[in-house]
Amino acid sequence: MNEQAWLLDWALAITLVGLALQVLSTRNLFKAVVYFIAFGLLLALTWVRLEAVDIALAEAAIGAGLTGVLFLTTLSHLESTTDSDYESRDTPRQEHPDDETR
Amino acid sequence: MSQFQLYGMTGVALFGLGMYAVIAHAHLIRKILAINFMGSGIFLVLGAVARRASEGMPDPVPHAMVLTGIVVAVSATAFSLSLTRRIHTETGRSSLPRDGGT
Amino acid sequence: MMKLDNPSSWFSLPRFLVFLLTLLLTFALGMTLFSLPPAPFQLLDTIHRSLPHSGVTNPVTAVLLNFRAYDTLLEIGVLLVAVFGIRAFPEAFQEHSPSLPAPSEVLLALVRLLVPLMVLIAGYLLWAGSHAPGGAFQAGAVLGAGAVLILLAGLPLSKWFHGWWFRAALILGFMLFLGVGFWAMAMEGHFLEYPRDRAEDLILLIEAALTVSIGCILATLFLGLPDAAPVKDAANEKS
Amino acid sequence: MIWAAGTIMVPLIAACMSLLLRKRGGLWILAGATGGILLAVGGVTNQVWEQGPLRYPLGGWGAPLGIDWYADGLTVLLLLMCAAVMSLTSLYAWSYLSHESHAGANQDGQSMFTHERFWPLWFFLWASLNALFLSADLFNLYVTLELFSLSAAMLMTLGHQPAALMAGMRYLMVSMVGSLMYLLGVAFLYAAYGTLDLAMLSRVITAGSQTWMPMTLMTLGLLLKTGLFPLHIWLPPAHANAPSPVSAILSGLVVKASFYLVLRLWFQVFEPHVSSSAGQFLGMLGAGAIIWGSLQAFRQERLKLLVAYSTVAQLGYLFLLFPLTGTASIAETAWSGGIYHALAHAFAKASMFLAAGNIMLALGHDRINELDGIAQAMPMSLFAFGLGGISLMGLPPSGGFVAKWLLLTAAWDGEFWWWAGILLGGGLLTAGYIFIVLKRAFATPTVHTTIQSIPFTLEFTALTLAVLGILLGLIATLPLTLLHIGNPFPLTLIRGEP
Repeated sequence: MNEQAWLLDWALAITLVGLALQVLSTRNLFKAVVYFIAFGLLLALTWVRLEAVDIALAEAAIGAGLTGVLFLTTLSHLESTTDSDYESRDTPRQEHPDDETR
Repeated sequence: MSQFQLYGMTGVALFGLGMYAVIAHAHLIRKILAINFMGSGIFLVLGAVARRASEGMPDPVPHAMVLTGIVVAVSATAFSLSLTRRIHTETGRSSLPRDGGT
Repeated sequence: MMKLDNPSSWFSLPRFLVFLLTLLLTFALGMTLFSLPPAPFQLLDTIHRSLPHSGVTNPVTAVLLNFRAYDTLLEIGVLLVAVFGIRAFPEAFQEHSPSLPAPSEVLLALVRLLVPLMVLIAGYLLWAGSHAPGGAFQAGAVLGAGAVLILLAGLPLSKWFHGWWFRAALILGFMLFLGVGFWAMAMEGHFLEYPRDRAEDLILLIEAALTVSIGCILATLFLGLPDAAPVKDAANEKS
Repeated sequence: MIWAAGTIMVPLIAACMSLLLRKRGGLWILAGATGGILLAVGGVTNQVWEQGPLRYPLGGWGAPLGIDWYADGLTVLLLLMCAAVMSLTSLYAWSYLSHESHAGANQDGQSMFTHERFWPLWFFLWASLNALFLSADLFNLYVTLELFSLSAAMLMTLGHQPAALMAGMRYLMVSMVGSLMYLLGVAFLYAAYGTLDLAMLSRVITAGSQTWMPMTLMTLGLLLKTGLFPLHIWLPPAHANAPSPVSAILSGLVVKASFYLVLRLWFQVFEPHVSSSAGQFLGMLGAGAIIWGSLQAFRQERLKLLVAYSTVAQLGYLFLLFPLTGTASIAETAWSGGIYHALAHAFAKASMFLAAGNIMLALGHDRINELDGIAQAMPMSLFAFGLGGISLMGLPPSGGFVAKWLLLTAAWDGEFWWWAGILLGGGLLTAGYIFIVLKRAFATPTVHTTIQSIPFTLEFTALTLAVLGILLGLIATLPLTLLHIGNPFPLTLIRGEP
């Protein structure tokens, strides 16, 4: 392995873990999903580094693309019905502290 | 550190991160994201294992396992997201109740 | 076990314990990975020996559709189960997103340009899968993305998804795969044991059918989650 | 090979057919599929009975390149159990769905729990259980695990009541995490040994962290899916809130599938490296499950929840097998007892859930305090519940009696008084919570409650399952002989096999 490839591998590995940390710790769910898609694309790049172009294609299309879109549409569905309906719920708001989607 | 060790470690780290997040987070979308990270971590470990064998061609069996795994993951994610939407529509919640929910 | 979701105080004992335990697990896994002994034998050699008999030259395709074809068969089963599960929710197959603005001419033109291109790419990936990276899953994903694009553009195709022949397309690949498996058993004695001189054609046939099915399945997975709560559900929520 | 292929492919074809044809020809598909599966399972049984343990190389490649199916006495016994319970429950489900579709429609005037939605998932679940029992390949087992947990979660949530949706979601999360833990274990094992085939792995496996780490991960993941105490929190709501035919299968069969995988891994692959303290630990958890589950069952106010907590408790008995097989002289008795308990419990618990479902259909609720007089109104269902209870308590001549007798004999001969005490105490506790229900049911009703009549098939299938569970005690030699084929005792024998 030459120097540059070694550096690229390390950069990829650190960015992957960093992005995962971002996704799982950010308060804003929408941002989290966007980071998740970025993570998927970066993972596809990693698969190319690991000489698995088959997987890179699948990861980009299914892992990042389709899964990401699924998350986004679900999120927008939750958002469109959450806030206005809260007052009519029998459960107090404090019960769902993680519900904020903005 | 070889490519196998580097990406293997990255995979293990992603798995551990996802594992923590799936238990610690309440919001269903975050849980599902976390499970996806666990999966991606395992796939990276498998990809690293495929590169471990030799300097030449990577082992195609882990690659096939990853491809299968990605498809299984997207199926599970799609279903759990639609279930999340359904729960939200029926109850207004986007997290599970703390007790057994009986 | 589940009493961990209280972010009002950023520190809580159960959460810390979970953190400690997962950290420990991750550490142990990492140590194990570092100290792995060399494997006693390599499957790679066996694969190299058998590749010429598999009917394809891309080793990943050989594993997916010949050596371990049964895994792939069950995997299509998992996809189908997801489709069944999502169809079980009534808001699936509602007319897609009424809130979406009417498709602009530009978008329609783009779709008209992109979709044939995507079909072309899918065809290429399918054909390439036997000797280069590609195959049914990648091709199916592109096809599915094309279908999703059509729907996003608001072209009135949702009716199309109710027909029995769409359901037939969903299971086409799976049924053909099964059928080939049984036929091969009749010919050669083992389930999914393709006759060697026909393996290449059979794999291409299965992949072609799988591409169509996977495209339809992925489009359904997407359709199952449109941004459109049915009107009657919204009414129920208010009451 | 056609028989083995049939056990998996017939339900898969049936699933596709019921998607394609919807309700049209539904009963024909059901009859054809059930007949086909019974025939195929019979064929495999016959082959194993005559030729001993069998391997079927899929695609003709053979392990390690390809995937193998492996069938021995244990496989066949579980296939038979699955076929019997599933086909009777299918009949029940058909009647239940037909009854439900005009009786139990929701406020939209349209029932969510319909034939069209139910059958494809049901057949997929059946196929995945059979596939799991037959598979001898680590990664293939992962795919079957995912297949059955996804279809099980979907069946749970078909009813669409909020409680069922939440319970299903919790099950889905837990079970996906469990599957992934298993998969990471597979990845480590493949990295260390370069093979995915169980038999081959058992020949090359060596001691060290590369073995015990994946073993711990996989066992933990599978126990999570099985719902062993204290990882059982998801189980009672999931099993109690599912539609009744689904509850029966979840408690009777689905939790046994992941337990079976633990057995296979421990006794066929990891056996020389499993320390006896690990077995003791699993036994302790089992004992905890028996006590905790039974005590919780006492506290329940709903019948289906009581039955579900009873499942938590009964799962504990299965895990007593692990410490008891640690002593060579009693290992085989304990092994037979543990497996027999899985069989007996499948029949007993399925019939009890079906009976509870009948009561719920007839009364519109399943509150135990308001069951007065139900015995006179629906004697068949109540008789089924009672017979199931007898098997759970371990009274003769039921299948549960044989199982508990074998386990008790093993504990007695090995002088493990502690385990023997748990076995006896568990039986008493079981008797306690069953009698609470029976006492209520036989009490003279104080207030007049309306009891709707329910189709005969519903009561009949519940009773048939219960009678089969009793019958299992009378014909015990046959299954036990079958179990003997290819059993792993003495433990070194299995190693020599291809």
